[in-house]
Amino acid sequence: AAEAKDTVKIAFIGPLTGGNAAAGMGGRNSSLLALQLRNADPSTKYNYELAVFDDECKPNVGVQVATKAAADRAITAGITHYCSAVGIATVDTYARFKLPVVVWGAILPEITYGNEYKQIHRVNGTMINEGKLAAQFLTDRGFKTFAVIHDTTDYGKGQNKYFSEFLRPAGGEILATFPVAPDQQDFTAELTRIKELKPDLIFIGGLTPLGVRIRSQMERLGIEARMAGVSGIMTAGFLEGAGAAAEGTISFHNGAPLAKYANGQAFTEAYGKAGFREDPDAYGPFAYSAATLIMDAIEKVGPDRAKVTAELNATKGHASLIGEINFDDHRQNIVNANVYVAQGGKWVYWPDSDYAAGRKTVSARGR
Amino acid sequence: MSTAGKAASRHLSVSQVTSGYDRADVLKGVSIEVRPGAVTCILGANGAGKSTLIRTILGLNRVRSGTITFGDASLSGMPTHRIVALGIGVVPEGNRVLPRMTIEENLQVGGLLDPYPRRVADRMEAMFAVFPRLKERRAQLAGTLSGGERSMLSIARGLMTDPELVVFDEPSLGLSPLFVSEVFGIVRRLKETGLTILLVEQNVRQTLDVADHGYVLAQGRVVASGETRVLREDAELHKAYFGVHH
Amino acid sequence: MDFGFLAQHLFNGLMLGVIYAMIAVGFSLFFGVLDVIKFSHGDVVTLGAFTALGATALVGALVPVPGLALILGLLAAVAAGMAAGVLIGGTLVLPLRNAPPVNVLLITLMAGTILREAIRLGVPNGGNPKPFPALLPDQQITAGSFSVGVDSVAILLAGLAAIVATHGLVTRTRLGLAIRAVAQDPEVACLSGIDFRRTVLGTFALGSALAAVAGCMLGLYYREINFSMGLVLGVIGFAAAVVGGLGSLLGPILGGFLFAGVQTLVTVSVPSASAYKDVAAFAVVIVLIGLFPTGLISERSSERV
Amino acid sequence: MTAPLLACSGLTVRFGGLTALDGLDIAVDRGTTIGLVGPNGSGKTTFFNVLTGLYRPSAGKAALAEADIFAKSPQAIGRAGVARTFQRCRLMLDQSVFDNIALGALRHQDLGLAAIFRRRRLRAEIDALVERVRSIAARFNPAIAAALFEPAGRFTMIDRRRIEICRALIANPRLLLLDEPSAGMTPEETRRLMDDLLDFRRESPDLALILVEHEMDVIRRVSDRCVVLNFGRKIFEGSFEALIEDRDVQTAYLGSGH
Amino acid sequence: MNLGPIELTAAPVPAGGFSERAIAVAVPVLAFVGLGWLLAAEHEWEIVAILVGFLAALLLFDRTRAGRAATAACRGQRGVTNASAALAVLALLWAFREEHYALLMVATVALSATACIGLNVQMAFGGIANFAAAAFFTLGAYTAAVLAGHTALPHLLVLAAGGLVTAALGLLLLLPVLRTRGHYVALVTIAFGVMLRSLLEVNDTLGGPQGMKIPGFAPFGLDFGTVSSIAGHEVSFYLPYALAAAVLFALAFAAMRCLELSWAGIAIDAVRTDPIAASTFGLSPARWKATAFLFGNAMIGVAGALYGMMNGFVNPNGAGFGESLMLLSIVVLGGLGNVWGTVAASAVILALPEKLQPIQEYRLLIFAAVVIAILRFRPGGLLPRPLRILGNRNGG
Ligand SMILES: Nc1ncnc2c1ncn2[C@@H]1O[C@H](COP(=O)(O)OP(=O)(O)OP(=O)(O)O)[C@@H](O)[C@H]1O
Ligand SMILES: Nc1ncnc2c1ncn2[C@@H]1O[C@H](COP(=O)(O)OP(=O)(O)OP(=O)(O)O)[C@@H](O)[C@H]1O
Ligand SMILES: CC(C)C[C@H](N)C(=O)O
Ligand SMILES: [Mg+2]
Ligand SMILES: [Mg+2]
Repeated sequence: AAEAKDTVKIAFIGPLTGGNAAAGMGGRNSSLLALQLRNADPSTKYNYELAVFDDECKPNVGVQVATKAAADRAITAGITHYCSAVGIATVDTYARFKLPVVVWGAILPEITYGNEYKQIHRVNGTMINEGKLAAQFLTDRGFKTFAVIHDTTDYGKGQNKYFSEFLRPAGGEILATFPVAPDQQDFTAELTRIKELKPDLIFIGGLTPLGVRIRSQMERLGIEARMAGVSGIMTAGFLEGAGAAAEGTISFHNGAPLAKYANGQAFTEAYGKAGFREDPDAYGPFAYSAATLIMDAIEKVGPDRAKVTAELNATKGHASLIGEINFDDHRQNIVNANVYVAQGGKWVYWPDSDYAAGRKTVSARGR
Repeated sequence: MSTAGKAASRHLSVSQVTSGYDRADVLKGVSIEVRPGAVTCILGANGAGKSTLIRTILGLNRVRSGTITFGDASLSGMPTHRIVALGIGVVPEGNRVLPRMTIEENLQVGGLLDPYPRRVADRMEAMFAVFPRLKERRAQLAGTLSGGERSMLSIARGLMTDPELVVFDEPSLGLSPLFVSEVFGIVRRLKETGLTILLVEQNVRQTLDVADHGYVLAQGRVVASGETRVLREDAELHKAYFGVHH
Repeated sequence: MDFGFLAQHLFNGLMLGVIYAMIAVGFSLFFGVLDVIKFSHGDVVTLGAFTALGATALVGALVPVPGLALILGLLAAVAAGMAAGVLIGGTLVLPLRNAPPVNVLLITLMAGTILREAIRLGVPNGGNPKPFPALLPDQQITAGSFSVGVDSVAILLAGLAAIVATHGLVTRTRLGLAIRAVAQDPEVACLSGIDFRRTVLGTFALGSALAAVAGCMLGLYYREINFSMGLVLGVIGFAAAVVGGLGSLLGPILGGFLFAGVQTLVTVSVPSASAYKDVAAFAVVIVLIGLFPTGLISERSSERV
Repeated sequence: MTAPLLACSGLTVRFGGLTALDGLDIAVDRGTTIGLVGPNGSGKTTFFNVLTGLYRPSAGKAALAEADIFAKSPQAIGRAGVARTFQRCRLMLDQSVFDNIALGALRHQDLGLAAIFRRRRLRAEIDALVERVRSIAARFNPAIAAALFEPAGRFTMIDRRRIEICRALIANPRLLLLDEPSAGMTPEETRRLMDDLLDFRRESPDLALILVEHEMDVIRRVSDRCVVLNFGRKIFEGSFEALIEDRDVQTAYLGSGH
Repeated sequence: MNLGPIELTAAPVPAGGFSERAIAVAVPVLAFVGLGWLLAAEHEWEIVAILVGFLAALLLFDRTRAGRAATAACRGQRGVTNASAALAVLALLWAFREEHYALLMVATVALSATACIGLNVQMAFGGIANFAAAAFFTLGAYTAAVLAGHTALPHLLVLAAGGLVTAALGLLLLLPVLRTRGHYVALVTIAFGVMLRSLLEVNDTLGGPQGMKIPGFAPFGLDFGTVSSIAGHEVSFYLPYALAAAVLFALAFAAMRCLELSWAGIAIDAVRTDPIAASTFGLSPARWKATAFLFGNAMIGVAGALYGMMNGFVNPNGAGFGESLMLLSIVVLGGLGNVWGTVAASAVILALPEKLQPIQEYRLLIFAAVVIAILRFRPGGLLPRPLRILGNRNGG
């Protein structure tokens, strides 16, 4: 019976206030759901409890809460960070306190590849996957000339770096690159310049707010070019914010649509039943899978940080909501990104879209 | 100069008022009567509480106990802007002006209570007639005026509405002898037009000459009062003003 | 670059300038009457935008008459703005009158945080940007490579009108006189029959109403609003107000356009440096203050010994 | 006969169109007291303001002990031994009376940053100054001396002016400028003020004093020589007796009253 | 640790009765017990209880005669008060010796308080509103990153360098700051902060948005990061950091008091309240404003350097306008010019949001509400700046 089981604490850390709260709460709800489902199952050895922390997407706050979580003996493992800036700032802390964590949303490569810490794992992919696919796919569609707008956080800068890196060999040309502040409101100046340059496509390296503003202001200036963006804009927020203008926007995201996952349907239903106020958002499934991955490990080796770390390190072909989890030598899950397109107010998996079927077109030659 | 045709009719009476500043009481149960159409003066050494009394009447300091009435209106607890709207013109202590406004604007502010711009303009001219210096400098920022010029301006501003009662707190501060007598001239003329006047001055002799009635304050209490003829000879007054000896 | 694009940039700059100016004028009014920095000002802009959004949605649902939605939306925004202004002024700013000015800054800063967070948590999915309905006719006027929406032009004119009206109100009427009097010596003001409280709150209402209108304009122009848009606008508005000079209302207006000008110029001239546009704009600010210590339109000195 | 302590010639100050001070020549010897009078707005305070470097003159020269004044900054002039009071009180109202008066004496203290860490020496200096301040204050109003560590804002206008006078005296200046010290005082208070000033005068025989006053009794008792300004121009210089007889002065300044 | 202030009392400490001394000992001890509890608190009700108790104490202290007497006692017995505070802090640290997190918070509070002392010197004394405090704080950290990371400079010198560099960069602002005042100064500093932040982020020479890693603080070759036990007791490696932070605070505190209780202190106040009067009495406004500004900046920089070394990294986010406002909030909430107020406020502003973690997304909302409540009920901030009493109040 449940009361007989002893309780194991798992930490969730993400942005619950400020600009990225939407994604953060999606992640929190998803992890919470994972624990609830697990606790409901009588066959488990332990009763799991989620300790939630807000990193405000600020590195110094992140380090504080990371220390708090890591220093708390009762906590066995962590589902950590959506913001790269925080994710990268906290790796040392986790390593120092030997707390095994699984990153659920931050996609900066250095978080896993930039160090040798055994404690740091990541279920979601990195910018490298997204950038590579983006360059490939877009050039294949016949887009030749690009203008890039990216924010100056490490997220935007990284996305720009990898995209441009892969674009050159793929034969695309970047006419101009506009680094902008993440909280910038007005892009008419940038977009007017772009209008002059007449690129085939505008590539956005930033988050939803940026994407929405740029998309809406492209409309306002009557810019013909198409828009594509990284996973930062692949959110319900973008569709809602950009409204009708969102139609036809392409995005690259290192995860398949829920429907494509074996248990996607079930997740969606369970999430709905749990009655959360916010939707899971693009990275929810990763948070969910991180949680199940950790709990499986604990079930197997018990609530011991060292053992859990070893167990997680060895993860290969582990079945989860987001499909098989395989960690490479840097404990980075090998995922390949997918292409999505905004169609009829939804993000549609490219192969299933009217666009792929040729009913609608997003070729370089206009609408 | 004041266009007030009708003679003043309302009594200002302060009875058993105590008030003061954050810490201790300054006024300890002061009572005075200001008769309509007469000049009442308040004398007393520095720190006696004259300005505090004025401020309390005008609602700038809270009445802690006692009552103040003007005609049949009770002033205690009434906000300052409503009190002056009853028809009280004020020349506050320390020749205060609105420094970042021109002389002209200062006078306009003084006339804000009057809805008719024409009347305000006329009264401004009247003031200029009394203080030609102000007229020369009508566009000068008040903050840059000399001490005496400030006093002139603050007097003029206090007379911009046509009040029934005018309260002066040391109007002659920093004025040259010529203008000191001018100020007392003004007080006389106002009195002739039937206004009520409450006057605080350090310039005892001239004050006693214009005033009908007077009170002497010391340490926040009324220590002497009466017709100025009588008051002239009062010992308390001499203590306060000319030192005990002589 | 051909003339069309030049015109385009000019228009963008103007638009940005008007919005900055409207916010800056608000700041300037608050300085004018109480000499306080009201840091919740930017968030009042946001409040205005979201109120308009809600109101229009509501009206649109009940009686689908486009013009009506716009008007009611505006009115609602103005009402909300004024309410916020009066509330903040009356319950937070006036009670702190005798405290150091920075204390007012802190308390209004927190008030702003509350507004912001309340919007984020109160509005469904408030963390995400929201589309703002196109309530104005949105055909484009196109001349070669230059194209502006009819609505943009309307918004621009509306903004200018609002600014001019405010300026008139403050310089031509007794209210203006009262505001300045209260600012310079509250006691003398009261002794001249001015109602201190009403004047101050009136000014706060006026400034905040302007901000709310600015919020609506932002929504109509960018077709998108989000709960944190006030933050940056607040800082820029403050900067514009101060660098322009707090002596007269012309200062902040000038400052607003200056700021917009610099930002646009940097982006246009060196695209790759557009990330430096804030660096540039604020560097210019520092230099300008160095050259004009009391703002571009500085007050006549009334200092005297 | 040495050169006068203060020698001004052709001193002119303009504010835009207005000439506040118009070719003024004044010489003040050590140990003398000048009574400076004149109608409101005749340039008395302005004269003080140029002497202390707060206003720059449009023309003219002024030398303190043969050293050009206008080459100096206000603070340099202050350190050179010119002290003044202001017509409108300028005190630090929320600081203690002692701090306010001590300000006058700072030019004699070691203000180097290293000095703030030499606590013992500092303590000795402070105790010494406290005593001086107390004795000077006691002379003008014992009540002030008894409340040296109360904020200056607690005192009435008159006491504030007294504090300002103490601040100027403790600087023991060579040239002291007093701007209407008796304004707003009762005759009795005025008399006491004059006594105190005269005492101080006797103790520091070299002090040169310029006194602006509208109170003729004060001028009569305190000043060796009188100067009358009108519209920034010097219209009279001489003894007090001569002054009250002078026609121009009567019409321009005294009026019928005297 | 800060017995310094005993000599600091510019006047011989009046003997004072036993009871007076007892109070002077008790008050700080109680205060720090409260702080300790706040840091250890687990449940919401505890937090609420502490806040309420705290405000109640404030009320008692200035609304009741006994309270005022106690305050006076502490003032009169400055030395005793400081000593007792010092010991209380040491005891607190020892009690938390194994609590990594609590110690991290203590150190953070102490370092912010140190920076805020600097800010106090600038704002309360010099009257210069500095809205770029966090930017300067971060500059200190960046200096540490460069020097400790890429040179062999002894770490104590690195701290000093942090202060020097920060002060030096302050010089850039000096011209505009000295030429103007009030809101115009505020704008200059705001502009500087925003500028610096985006510069650090956009330009990659100092690590760009990701910032730089900083080696741990290792004075005299003792690497704090490796400390795991003291005198046989197991301790968190944050203990030495917390100690260092406390010492730094004590030094800053002593320096500030030295400045305030000296001729220079009067000079700076005079220049702030009335530059004209000050200059006619021989003081150069420029000199003294500059002194206050640089003095403050140096403190901020040193604190920033140590903070950086403790965290092991620094990046542009720390320099943001929001962060600057937070430091400013501490100074204002504590009461301009009152160091103890600053300490209390640092605890509130830094620990409270963290303690509100359980209510997750509602944290900011509640936090803001609490601050507003405090200010509404104490418009001047928690503790007012005490009147400077140079010399001996009751007669020679
Ligand atoms: N702002 C203030 N705060 C505290 N106490 C004050 C304040 N103003 C005046 N007092 C005290 O109130 C008492 C009376 O002051 P008040 O100004 O009424 O005297 P007064 O008769 O007007 O003197 P004066 O002839 O100098 O104008 C004085 O003892 C003074 O110390
Ligand atoms: N900064 C200034 N700007 C413009 N005008 C000024 C300025 N300072 C003084 N004035 C004018 O210069 C004239 C002389 O002023 P000043 O203060 O010297 O007169 P005063 O002799 O001191 O008069 P009072 O006896 O009233 O103090 C006045 O008319 C004044 O208005
Ligand atoms: C930029 C962040 C807010 C989001 C993104 N997932 C990241 O990796 O950082
Ligand atoms: Mg008085
Ligand atoms: Mg004068």
